[in-house]
Amino acid sequence: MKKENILSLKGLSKHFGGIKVIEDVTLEVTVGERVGLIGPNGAGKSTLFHMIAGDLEPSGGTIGYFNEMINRLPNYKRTENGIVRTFQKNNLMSGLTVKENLMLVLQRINKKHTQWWKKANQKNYPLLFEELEALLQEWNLQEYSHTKVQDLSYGVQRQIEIILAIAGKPKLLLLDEPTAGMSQVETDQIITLINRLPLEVTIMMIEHDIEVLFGNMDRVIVLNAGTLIADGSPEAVRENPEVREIYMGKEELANA
Amino acid sequence: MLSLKEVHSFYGASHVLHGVDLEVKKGSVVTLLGRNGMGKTTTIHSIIGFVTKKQGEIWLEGENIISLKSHQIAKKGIGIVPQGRRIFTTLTVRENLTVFAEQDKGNWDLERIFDLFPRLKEREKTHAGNLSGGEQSMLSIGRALMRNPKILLLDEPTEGLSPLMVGEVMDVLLKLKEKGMSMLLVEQNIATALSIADDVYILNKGEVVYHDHPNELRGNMDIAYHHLAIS
Amino acid sequence: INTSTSKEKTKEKVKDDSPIKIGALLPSTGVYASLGENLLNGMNLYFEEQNWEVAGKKVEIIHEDTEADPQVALRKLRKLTDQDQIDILTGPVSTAVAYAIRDEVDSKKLPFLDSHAGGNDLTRAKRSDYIWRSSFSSWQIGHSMGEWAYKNVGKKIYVTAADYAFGHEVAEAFKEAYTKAGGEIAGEVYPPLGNNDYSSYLGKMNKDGIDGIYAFYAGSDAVRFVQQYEQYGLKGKIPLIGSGWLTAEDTRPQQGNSPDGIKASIFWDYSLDTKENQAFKKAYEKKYNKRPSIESAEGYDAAMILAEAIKKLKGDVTDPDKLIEAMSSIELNSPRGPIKFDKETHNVIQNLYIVETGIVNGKTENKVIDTIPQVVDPGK
Amino acid sequence: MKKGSIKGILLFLLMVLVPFFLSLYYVNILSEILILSVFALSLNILVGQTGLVSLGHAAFFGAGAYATGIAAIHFSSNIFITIGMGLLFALLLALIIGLLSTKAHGFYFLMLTLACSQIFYSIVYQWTKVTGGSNGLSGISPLDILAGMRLSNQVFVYYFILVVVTILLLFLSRFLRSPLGSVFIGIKENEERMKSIGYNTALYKNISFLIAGTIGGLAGSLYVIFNGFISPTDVYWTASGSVLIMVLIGGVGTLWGPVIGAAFIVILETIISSYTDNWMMIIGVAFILFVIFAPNGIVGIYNNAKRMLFKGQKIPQKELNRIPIKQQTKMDG
Amino acid sequence: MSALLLQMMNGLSYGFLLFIITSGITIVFGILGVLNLAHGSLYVLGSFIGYSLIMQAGLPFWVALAAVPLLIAIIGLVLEMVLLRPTYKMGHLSQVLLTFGLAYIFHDIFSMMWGKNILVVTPPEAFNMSVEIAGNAIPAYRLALIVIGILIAIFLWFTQEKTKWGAVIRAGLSDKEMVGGLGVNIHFVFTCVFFLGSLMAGLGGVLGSPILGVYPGMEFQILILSLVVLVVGGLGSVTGTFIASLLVGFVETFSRYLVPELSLIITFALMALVLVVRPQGLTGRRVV
Ligand SMILES: Nc1ncnc2c1ncn2[C@@H]1O[C@H](COP(=O)(O)OP(=O)(O)OP(=O)(O)O)[C@@H](O)[C@H]1O
Ligand SMILES: Nc1ncnc2c1ncn2[C@@H]1O[C@H](COP(=O)(O)OP(=O)(O)OP(=O)(O)O)[C@@H](O)[C@H]1O
Ligand SMILES: [Mg+2]
Ligand SMILES: [Mg+2]
Repeated sequence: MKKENILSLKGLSKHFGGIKVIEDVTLEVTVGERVGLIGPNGAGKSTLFHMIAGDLEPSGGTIGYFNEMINRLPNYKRTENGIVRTFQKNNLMSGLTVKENLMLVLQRINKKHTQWWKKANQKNYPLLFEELEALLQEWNLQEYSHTKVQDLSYGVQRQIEIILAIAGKPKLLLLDEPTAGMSQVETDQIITLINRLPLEVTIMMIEHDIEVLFGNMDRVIVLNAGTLIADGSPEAVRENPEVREIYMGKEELANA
Repeated sequence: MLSLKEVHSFYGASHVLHGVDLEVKKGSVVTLLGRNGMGKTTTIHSIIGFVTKKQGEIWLEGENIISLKSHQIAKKGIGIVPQGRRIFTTLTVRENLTVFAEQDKGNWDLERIFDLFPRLKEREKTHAGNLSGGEQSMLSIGRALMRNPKILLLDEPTEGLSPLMVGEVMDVLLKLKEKGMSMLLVEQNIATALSIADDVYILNKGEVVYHDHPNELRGNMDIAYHHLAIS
Repeated sequence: INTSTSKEKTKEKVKDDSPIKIGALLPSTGVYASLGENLLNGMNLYFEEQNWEVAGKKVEIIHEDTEADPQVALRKLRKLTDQDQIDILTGPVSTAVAYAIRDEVDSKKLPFLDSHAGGNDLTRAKRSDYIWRSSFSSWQIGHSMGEWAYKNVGKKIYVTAADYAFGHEVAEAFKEAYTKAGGEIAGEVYPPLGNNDYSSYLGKMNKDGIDGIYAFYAGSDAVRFVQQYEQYGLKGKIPLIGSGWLTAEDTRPQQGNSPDGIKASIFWDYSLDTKENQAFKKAYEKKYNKRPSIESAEGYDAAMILAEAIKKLKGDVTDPDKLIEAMSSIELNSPRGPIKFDKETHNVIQNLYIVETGIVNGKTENKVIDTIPQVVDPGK
Repeated sequence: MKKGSIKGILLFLLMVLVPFFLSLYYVNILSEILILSVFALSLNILVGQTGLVSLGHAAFFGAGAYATGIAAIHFSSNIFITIGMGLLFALLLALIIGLLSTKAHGFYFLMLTLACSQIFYSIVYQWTKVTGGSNGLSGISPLDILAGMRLSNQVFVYYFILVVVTILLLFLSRFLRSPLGSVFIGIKENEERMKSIGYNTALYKNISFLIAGTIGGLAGSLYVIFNGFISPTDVYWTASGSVLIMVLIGGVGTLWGPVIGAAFIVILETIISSYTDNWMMIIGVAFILFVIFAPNGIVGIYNNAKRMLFKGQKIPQKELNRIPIKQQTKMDG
Repeated sequence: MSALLLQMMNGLSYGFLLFIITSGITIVFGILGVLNLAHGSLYVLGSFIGYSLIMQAGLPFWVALAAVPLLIAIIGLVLEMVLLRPTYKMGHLSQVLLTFGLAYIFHDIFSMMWGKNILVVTPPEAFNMSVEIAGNAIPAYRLALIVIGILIAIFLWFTQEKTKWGAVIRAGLSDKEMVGGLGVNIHFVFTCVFFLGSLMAGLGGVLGSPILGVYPGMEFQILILSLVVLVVGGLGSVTGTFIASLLVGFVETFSRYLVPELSLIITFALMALVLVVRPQGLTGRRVV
């Protein structure tokens, strides 16, 4: 039996003034799929994420989420419904500590965020704090718990960026270059954790690190100048001459 | 050309660099490796003067620049491609490239940058804040080149670039090296880093834990992984 | 708990030699700062002439800055009564302040001589046994010009005033008197207080078939209005009349020659040729090295009235009712002419003068051209 | 019991005893400080918590004050009914202004609130029949707490205000650190990201605005009960400016900062202006000294001093409380 | 018809007066990101010193017009270097508070030095008359202001748009540290901008005083007016301020003429309207 579609884009396009950044993209993603998204710089990958997450309004076409048309849904509602994203450029509550950043996600997931009558401390919210501890442990970040995000190194900030999304219990997780700026060790860690996510979580990931991408995704989509030029298994895409031409560097070609 | 002696750096009360020694010889490329949060960026920032609370000596062509302001340091011929790109979002692409340019000092000019990154030419009049991540990286590199520096500090310059572009950028860096430009390169991709380096330093918790010729490392990747994985 | 007001405590100090304390609630900052300064100068001048001694007792003025802000004024009033334990209160410039402190003054039975604030209601609906006014009511200012304007200026007049309670009250009083005399109001316009460009309002007034413009403006408004009245070509075409503040002693120097020909009604003017006024002017100029203004005269008069009342009581001001009693029956010739209190309304009864501005030795000077004797506020 | 709450109770008892020791003048000043504290506390919810720097907060003060005053003159002499009217009116006004202005950011927000409050000011100023125009609304008599119990005396008024302020502080001390409170802080830090992690920031900004506006209205109501009058001066933008300064000087985003700021300004202004006409200059110098040497306000000075004294103990260092006046919204590149 | 023409001229001249007054604050806020609440004070200081030079020392108007702005600019320079500089790293609110403190200090200096009365400067002899246009008298000085306003606008527009300076300053706004890293002394640039902004304030002070007069307390009026124009125009662009000045000038003039009761509200209503419809001001650019 074919799995249910979690995301279906039909004729999606985005224009900025005269510039056509996304042109007529049609795409379906089924529940639980792990989809990689590659393409040259400026191909429109991030723009596509912006539109799916509701941070940009499409110029044309529709975005379907399960069986619903969500074009008009504001971004925070989409997040509530399970579409959670990370940003290519760190975008955090940088004056707050790591703990406070994570808490903001955890309390919303647990529907505690409208409570105003008690202080948000361990005594009043033991469960939240348990979850928090677990997260910090999992990512090895206990020592930074009380550090302001702006005082962290770039790479650690990127980690927080990703944790914020994963902690948000996504159904559709959009990762925009999660391992950029991460050292080898951290990259491995992130990949492990992503792979450990429940199977029903659908993942779309933009990534320029070919090894990471081809090694972990079920399917790879290639975007060039706003249009889909390839869509298939990692192996198939890797062999695609057009993709090699516009995307891969010499080294990768040599490796392949 | 550039050498750091016993450099200690601080953010407020927190002590981040614990006596870093490092040398970039004229015309050579030094790469700085290390896990996240180990002090690579802090090292770069200490050199260019973004970090002001520091001790030790930083010698640039026979002059100790540790207490100079960053604009004075930059004027001495240091170019920087910072981490996170830090392009000026409210300026157009062209302005980003030209406003700080010092074209009389060398032969990088707008035309050559546009040849190198055709993408930027297409986006010439766009506000840089609207560029894609990779385009911003190109812009940041272009901006540094336009100043025709004697020494380049590159903090993960290839971040966000497609493999094809990474190749192109590395080619350019190699050519620059051939022409005698000195570089300090922070890079996460070890293979990329080693392909150009004359010298490798590995930082751990603000200290240099490994320093050798890249060939040694290439021959014995275990050492690298060993130093890079401990924390 | 110490809930008593200070008055009970002061009862004990009947016959000691502690000075009589007069609280002066006057602004020294904010928009009315210069008025407050002049009022205080006037008072200081009078008491200095008396060597700060009346009926054998020392007199002391305790000045507090109201900033022309009712909230601050009330705070300062409480300081004056509770901390300084003043015997008499005088001031303020702003009517809003006068209204704001009215209840507190009334309930504390503090004798209060209003030396400037002219809001009609203070001696009408908000009348209090302890509040008397030696300055003027806005009705007196506006009304006095009405009939005179009909007889001497023309049958059709345009009315303009700054858009605040006082401006409206003056304009109302003028309209009332003027229409009663038979005149017709050609139109009216009320620019905001502190307006800086009157060009469009002047354009509105610049109509054919108008005999005059009645304007109530003071301070910076008066300077700008009168100047722009000339610049936009209305001078020489439509006569301008108004209240004395339009061409007041301290505004005219800034207006250049523009005020030439303006006629205004006011209760005191520098040019008033009486014995008392000559003496006052001379003393004031000697002490302060500048001409007195309307407010200087008000301050001087208020001080004089208080001194007379104290004299009547032989220096014993501990009983507020007696003090009020003594003050209310005072009649005297002040620099502005004969004044007395209306026992019914507690407002002053005084002459109003029509002054005309002319040019003498290249500078503008006012001249009294008519007198409207002993104007009484109707009290409702 | 925790150290904090013991200190709080002691402070409360001290405040209760004040009228037994000090003269009425000081009691009145304290009342005024408490009222302005309420005002400053309310603004701090916007400025310190949500990062919305408003220069129009006096509108709510005025709304509460005028509604209470008018109700007291025309409808009822019961204190709760009249205060209720004040709160209701302030709430409605906050709803309108909030809907209009929370869409704008940073400096534009500041100017929008300024514009709205100036429009409110003009209405108050020109609607003479109802509000008394420039002369203000005066002659508001003391109100009843219960039938037969009248706040006829300044000391009673003081106690009433003290109780209200205490309740408000108790409420705020929980509220500001509650989950909802942290949502506001998140919005201050990065509104875009808050949306992306699933918060309807427009809604929360409006809620913050409503709470702040209503409590601002409460301050106005108390003010009318205390002084028996209200005038347009208290609605003018300078009033908004001075309450903003109280918050900044006291310590933005802290619980006690606004209270201390209110006390500081009132005391400074009252004392200095009795001695010199040039008090504005002295206050101006004080501002500048604060900005340069104590950017975290009086609470910041206190915390620093504490840290110096107890160097050995670990007291978490509070960093500069920077409030961004953002010029443009940003998004991922 | 002629009444309408007159109001048009009034709107135009008032608009240019606004532009001259507000251009200084535009430069400093729009470009430097410093909300200079002492702008009104610098303006008023210019007026007062102008008054002293022209009316008390008897110097010709033109001398004051040259000397005063320079003097104010130097005062601004000192203020920037001594007081403002330490606050750049502390965020915008600190500067608001600091410059507000300055405004308070200036306020008292004014009343100590020049008293509390309104003072007016007479316009230069050549312009101290009215010109007849289509049957309406219009003060010649106001016509002169229109010309001066146009010159200032061109000068500022050129500096901001056509020289590299404008771009450096905009860059500094988004990332000061990085500008330093590229070899530009951003503090020096900021000082220059503040110098220029103060220069404009002084110029406005001298030019405005024959029409508006000057008195302590006026600085706050000027300040609010400037802020309104600044915001309506959209922060930072000279073009925006120029358009906004004329717009506010026209709207105010005509509302006074047509609905005088509303004139108090109308400017703020205009500002609110512009911001609700276009939260970035008229010409503000939206960077997405
Ligand atoms: N607001 C905008 N106005 C104009 N052009 C824009 C805007 N936003 C994006 N673009 C353009 O759209 C193109 C696609 O951008 P996008 O960020 O989607 O690329 P990308 O595929 O994510 O590239 P990268 O791999 O470099 O991150 C870029 O060329 C960019 O310049
Ligand atoms: N502004 C700051 N204030 C306080 N601590 C800081 C600040 N910036 C960085 N740090 C700390 O300094 C240490 C070194 O950071 P740095 O940015 O130099 O690391 P890095 O090696 O460049 O890491 P990455 O690979 O993640 O970029 C980290 O522990 C970080 O938390
Ligand atoms: Mg991208
Ligand atoms: Mg780094």
